[in-house]
Amino acid sequence: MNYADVSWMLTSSALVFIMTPGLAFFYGGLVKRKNIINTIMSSAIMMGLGSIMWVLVGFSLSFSGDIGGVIGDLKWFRLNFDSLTDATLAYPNTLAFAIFQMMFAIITPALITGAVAERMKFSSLVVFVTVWSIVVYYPLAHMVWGGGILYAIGSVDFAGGNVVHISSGVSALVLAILLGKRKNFGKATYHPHNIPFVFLGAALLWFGWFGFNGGSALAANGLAVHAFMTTNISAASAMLSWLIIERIANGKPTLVGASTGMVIGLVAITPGAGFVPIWASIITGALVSPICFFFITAVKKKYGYDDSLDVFGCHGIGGIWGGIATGLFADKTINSAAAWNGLFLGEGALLVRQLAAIAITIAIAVVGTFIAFGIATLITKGIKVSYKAEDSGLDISEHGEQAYPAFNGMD
Amino acid sequence: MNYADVSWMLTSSALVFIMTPGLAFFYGGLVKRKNIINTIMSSAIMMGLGSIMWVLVGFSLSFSGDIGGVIGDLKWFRLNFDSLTDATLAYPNTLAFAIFQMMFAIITPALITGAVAERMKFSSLVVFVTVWSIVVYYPLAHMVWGGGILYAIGSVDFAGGNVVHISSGVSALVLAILLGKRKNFGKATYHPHNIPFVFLGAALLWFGWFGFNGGSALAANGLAVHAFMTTNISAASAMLSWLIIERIANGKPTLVGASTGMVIGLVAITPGAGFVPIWASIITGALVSPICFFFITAVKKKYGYDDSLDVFGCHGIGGIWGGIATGLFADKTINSAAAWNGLFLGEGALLVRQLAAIAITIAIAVVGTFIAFGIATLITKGIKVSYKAEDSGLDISEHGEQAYPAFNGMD
Amino acid sequence: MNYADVSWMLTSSALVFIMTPGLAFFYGGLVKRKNIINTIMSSAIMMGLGSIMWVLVGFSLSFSGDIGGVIGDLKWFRLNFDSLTDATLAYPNTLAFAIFQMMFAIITPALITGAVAERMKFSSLVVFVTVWSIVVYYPLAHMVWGGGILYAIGSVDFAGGNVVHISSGVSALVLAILLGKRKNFGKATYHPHNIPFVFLGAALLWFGWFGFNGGSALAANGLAVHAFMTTNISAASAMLSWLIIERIANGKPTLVGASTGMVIGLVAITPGAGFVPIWASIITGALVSPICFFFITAVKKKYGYDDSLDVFGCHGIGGIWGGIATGLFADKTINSAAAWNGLFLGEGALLVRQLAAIAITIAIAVVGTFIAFGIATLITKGIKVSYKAEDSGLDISEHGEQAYPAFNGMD
Amino acid sequence: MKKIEAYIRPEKLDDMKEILDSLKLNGLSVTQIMGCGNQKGWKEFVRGTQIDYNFVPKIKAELVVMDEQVDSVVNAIVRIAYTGDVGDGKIFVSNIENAVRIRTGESGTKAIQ
Amino acid sequence: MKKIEAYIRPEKLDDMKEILDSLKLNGLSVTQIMGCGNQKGWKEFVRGTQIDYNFVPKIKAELVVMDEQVDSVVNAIVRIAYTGDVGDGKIFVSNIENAVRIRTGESGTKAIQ
Amino acid sequence: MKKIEAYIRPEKLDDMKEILDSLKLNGLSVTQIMGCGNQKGWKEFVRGTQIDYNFVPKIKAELVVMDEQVDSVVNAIVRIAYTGDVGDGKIFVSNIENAVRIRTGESGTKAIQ
Ligand SMILES: Nc1ncnc2c1ncn2[C@@H]1O[C@H](COP(=O)(O)OP(=O)(O)O)[C@@H](O)[C@H]1O
Ligand SMILES: Nc1ncnc2c1ncn2[C@@H]1O[C@H](COP(=O)(O)OP(=O)(O)O)[C@@H](O)[C@H]1O
Ligand SMILES: Nc1ncnc2c1ncn2[C@@H]1O[C@H](COP(=O)(O)OP(=O)(O)O)[C@@H](O)[C@H]1O
Repeated sequence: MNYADVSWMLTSSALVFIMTPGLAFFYGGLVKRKNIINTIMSSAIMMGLGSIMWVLVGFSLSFSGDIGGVIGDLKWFRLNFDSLTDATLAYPNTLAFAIFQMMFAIITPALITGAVAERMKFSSLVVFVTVWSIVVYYPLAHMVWGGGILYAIGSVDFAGGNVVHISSGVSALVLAILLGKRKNFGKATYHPHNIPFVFLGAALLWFGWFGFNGGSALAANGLAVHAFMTTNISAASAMLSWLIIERIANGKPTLVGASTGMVIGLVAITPGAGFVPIWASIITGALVSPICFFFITAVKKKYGYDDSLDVFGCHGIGGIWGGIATGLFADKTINSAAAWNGLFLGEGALLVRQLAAIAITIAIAVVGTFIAFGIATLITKGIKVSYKAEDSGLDISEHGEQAYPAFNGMD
Repeated sequence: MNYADVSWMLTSSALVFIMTPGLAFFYGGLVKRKNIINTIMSSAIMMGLGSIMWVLVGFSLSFSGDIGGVIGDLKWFRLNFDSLTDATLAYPNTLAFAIFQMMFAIITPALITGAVAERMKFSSLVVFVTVWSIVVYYPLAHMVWGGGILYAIGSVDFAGGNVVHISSGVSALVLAILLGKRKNFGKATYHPHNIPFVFLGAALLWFGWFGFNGGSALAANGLAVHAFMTTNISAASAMLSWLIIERIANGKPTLVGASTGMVIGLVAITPGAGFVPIWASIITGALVSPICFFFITAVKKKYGYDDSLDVFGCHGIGGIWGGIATGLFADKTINSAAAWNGLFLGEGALLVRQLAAIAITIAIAVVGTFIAFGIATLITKGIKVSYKAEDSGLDISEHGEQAYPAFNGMD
Repeated sequence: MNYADVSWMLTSSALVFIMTPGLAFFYGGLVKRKNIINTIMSSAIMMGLGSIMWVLVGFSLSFSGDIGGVIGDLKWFRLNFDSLTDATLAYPNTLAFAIFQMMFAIITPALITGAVAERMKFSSLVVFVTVWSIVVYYPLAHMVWGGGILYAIGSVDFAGGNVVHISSGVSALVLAILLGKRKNFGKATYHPHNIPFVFLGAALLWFGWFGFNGGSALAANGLAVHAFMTTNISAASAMLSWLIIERIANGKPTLVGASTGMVIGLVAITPGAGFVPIWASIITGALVSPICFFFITAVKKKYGYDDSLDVFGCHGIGGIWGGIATGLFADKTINSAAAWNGLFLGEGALLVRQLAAIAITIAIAVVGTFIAFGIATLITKGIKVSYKAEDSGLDISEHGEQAYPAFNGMD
Repeated sequence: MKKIEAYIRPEKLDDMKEILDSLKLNGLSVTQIMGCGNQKGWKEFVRGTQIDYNFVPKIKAELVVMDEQVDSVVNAIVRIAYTGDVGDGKIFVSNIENAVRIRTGESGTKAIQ
Repeated sequence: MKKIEAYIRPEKLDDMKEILDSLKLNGLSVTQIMGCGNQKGWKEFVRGTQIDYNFVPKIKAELVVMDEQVDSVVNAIVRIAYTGDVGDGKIFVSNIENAVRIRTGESGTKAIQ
Repeated sequence: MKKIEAYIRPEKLDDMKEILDSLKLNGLSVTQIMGCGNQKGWKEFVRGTQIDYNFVPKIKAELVVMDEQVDSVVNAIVRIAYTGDVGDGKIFVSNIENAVRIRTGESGTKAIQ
């Protein structure tokens, strides 16, 4: 890592950092007015909790040593590895890498919280994400990027399709089902109360994603440039295809739709950003919208689970598609970290491994969510707020605050 | 381009990217509550459309080859130039440059949309910006930065005074006139409904403009540093002079005024940021406010055209002044890309060429806007919404959404 | 300074820039609806005023020459030092450094304005911050970073604990007392009217602070990486400890609390970010919340001064704690700019100097505030708005604008 | 004195002001409301899923006028608020027993003249 | 005709719509208000300092109905708005002298049928 | 029972609460409105161009009280809302035929005691 890389890694880290507040606005705008504080808090808490846990144990469990290909050890507890600040050290033994990765450990559990918005106790949520980080996130980060089994089998995941999106999306689904539905679910599924905030959040997510994917090259090199471009193109393509679907299906293109399209386009390109050619990023983005649209409108309706803000439909399904797309379109000449080309270049080996990695990720997420759910239920004696609290809104019941107290008449 | 340059170019690209959402908030806050979704969408759509068009044909038409000094060819269709990701390649044959330039191709058509806010059909707008990109933007980018005639005659444009601001500002005026006025124009010209959003947008624009101008040095060098400083100073100076004018003319300095001043200060320094000395950036900014203020309050009133958000008054006039100011203050010792000094250093040759470049840009913008307007009218059968749609607001009529649905009483 | 450093310094400058708009939203969300425009304007004005003053005289007074260890000279008036744009020059003789420092000169006076929100005349505020910059800020910047006496005695201040936070916090207290209370003070101390804006502001502050502290290494090196990490960790730690306090004291963790915790965690680590080890940043952050909470809830109540948005409680007290913490935890192996280790590593010399520096900073801030207050009172004939203006809100009385004019019923 | 309460389309608000001037009325108060009548609300699609909004935004205008002005005011409101489509709104008239102008302390019809 | 004004909890709004359908009423208008009654407001803590909010958010529903419908409507509202806790709200009934449907010009009880 | 509707300056809202306490009233509802009366709105300048706002923000306070309380309440409101400048507002009194407290089902004056 040279000094130009330091500059780019720090910039990328700052960019990934701003994604969590972005997510808070993306989610916060989508909920009812009386629940925006709680929704923002659910993401914001990770900025504190995720950082401290990462420095104490997370980075070590993810990147120091290896226990059975599944998790690291605690040798780097408190980040006490040698030459802490030597910016020229190779990965992963460098603080810049620890910072960059920390931002991923912050946002991933925050993603889950969208599925349980408007009805989960805040204290339960805090316990849940703490346990989930330990039993799902650190192991997955280790398996994929820390030399664990998903790396060993030869699957690739450039910036976190498995680690970040499939893991959070699947966990979101499981947790949403375990938690149960909102009181009025079905009657009034959605109530985006502030659509400009939804767009603000989506725009900050896109902005930050340049660091998320571009920074995952871990250097200011051609690969970073390439990933930057594929990231942008997939987001653009998915946004357009979502709007076209809306135009056809419902007559009118919406801003919530455009924002959703952007985000799932970014999700879909995450695993392949540094592996697939630019033309493939157009396809990856163009197809993620119909796939997710189908899950959100048809599958969710059919099974009737209450994934409040479609975390499974967007991140779970979008991430799975992204993992598959990487297996279809990867090109070794772009990044030799892939041992095989994708199916479109005639090799099936990578695709098989991508599917295996997805399956393993899903399994870990499901099991881990049950564990974290169980512990949270025990410690906080039930994880759901009362119907009365749902009625008055979680902002009042959980935080004693109103987002816009002047709204009804006070100055 | 070395690795430090890669770091800076990617950072600059991300900064320019965030300007389009910034613009969406700047414009969105200035319109009526019932039109903010449509106004945001008009900018947001370019994040999708502009990206895809750029990768497919835009970059190639702008930077590959040369046809008559007016436009490039399609050899780099789909960005298939050699050594795609070689970060060390010289400009323009590098993906980092293509990314950086893409962000300009996104925001420029978005600027126009402010002039037609609150009354243009969204489908017509989509057709318009598509055609306009092809007949106005790519040619101009080619002429100025791709070795075309505006380069050949020796005019200079550091970061897009002609390509971005004059082109969009003049086209905005023409389109606004062709489109016709809002129903209540004159009665209630303006209704900024959310001034904090206006400021949020202006702040993001200023923030992003550091990449816009600073990145136009195409390297992390002294010229980038210089352009960064002149950019900041012109914005600061214009903001102060606008507030002083307001204080004198209307008694009170406003936040819409401060935000407007910032933006036109940024516009005015765009062509000269890497050519004029710092002291000249103070003057460039200080004078752009009275010039634009005069156009917005007096000229617009006199002629009675409905340029909803003063795109012509801000970007057209501000850009023209910026081009002239470059001819006045340019200093070859700052950037040898200028073949002559400005008038203040005793040479008139540059100023003459700047004026010629402005005139050519205006001509292209006018003609191109007629073409794009004609095609949009044909395809979408008229480009204006009905009076009824104006009444109920374009958010409902064009997108079936309300920005703040809880506003009137729903939770 | 090499090209990688240029890239990082420009990026950091842009990040610090966005902190001032961030502050505007942080403060703006905390005031009543009728005062948000005025509150935003109080920060925004510095983006203009602070930039121009800096280029004309501020940078010179801070960094050119030395008069009695207290202030610089005017030799670099208008930034006319040699080799203006030579990016490779050593500090401070480089434009990149002047840009980076400019952003600090913008935000520091803006911090003060939170203490006088909702009742100070805007014209008086403009005069006050102008004078204050000259009599407090430039001297302090010179004393600490320009080779003046605080540097000479051997105290350290990595990114502005004294220069930025103690100076503004103490001045805020003095000015708030001189100005007098709001009409309804005591009855209705606080009225945050838009808590999502408070969080938006806090998030932008945290984001920008990576440049504030990380950039203060003045290079893209290991020290920048280190400061980036300590910054993040202290913010995270303070956010968590504030929420724990709220949970214990009032039963519920709030988003205003989380946002406040973030900001004071960032304040506290500012002087020590490049001096203390990571474990110490956890402690620095964890302790700043109880300390500030005590001052805001108990001390402020006892003395009854009206520091509207707790600038003294957050920046003054947080900055003092940060200066002390640096004296406790500094480690010479991290940064040899510290001549001694902190008390925890067995040396008391640094702590004594930190205390002396704090005392000197306080003295300068108090005296300077009296001077600036006196001049503002003279020039603008009283600095407080009438009770009637307080009633109708400063947005109308000072700026003739309403933030959300559609709020009550107009579209 | 009578109070006239008119529930009308929001976009008609601008025209209400003209009524005041033309009929030389003294005052008017306007509230944002959500209404539901023959016009049954509208549908939005959020991520492809249909949401029914039962209530549509309306404006409620309140005017207290003297008895003899009622008819002309009601007629004037009908004139400006009419579009012929469902959702044009309703006007209700009720009795006001007393009025006080705070600034002067005047009461009765004097307060609204 | 009578006007029924009900000050109820915001979360009960969704249920109000059902009353319309079940009682075959013609219209309803809803306003956001801040209320204060036996329920004395609530406390918030801002940075550890207690703030008293005197007013709690409520919904005001206005329905103009025919005389014979008053009792059934009032009873229906009581039924849906009841929780038994302080703050359930109040219903007021007053007289309406005339009504006009803007779209058709009909007046009297026809206007609200 | 009578309903008192007071259209007052927004900044006077805080003081309204005191009336409740001092007169031992039972409840109060407040709405944000836009008003227009002798105070003819105000001008704003947006980018140097003058915009006329016809309506000024006001607060509408509604109190239902017993007949014998009307005078003292009206007087109290006049006292706190008075500034002497145009725009102080108006108070209207009308008749309420019945009241129901949802929580208890009480009706008539009992409902508002
Ligand atoms: N009976 C009623 N009581 C109160 N408000 C009503 C009543 N009927 C209608 N409204 C109000 O008038 C608005 C328009 O009514 P609607 O029935 O849609 O109009 P129309 O049938 O005259 O076209 C409604 O949205 C509601 O706010
Ligand atoms: N006398 C009144 N006049 C006007 N509004 C009232 C009156 N009494 C109560 N309200 C409204 O009803 C709401 C609920 O009243 P409250 O006294 O808390 O309910 P309850 O005693 O029936 O539980 C109040 O917030 C207020 O909006
Ligand atoms: N006739 C009326 N009907 C309804 N509301 C009124 C009427 N007259 C005044 N108002 C309300 O009272 C407010 C203040 O009235 P205004 O005439 O400005 O006060 P004043 O003349 O008493 O100083 C207005 O903004 C409006 O909301």
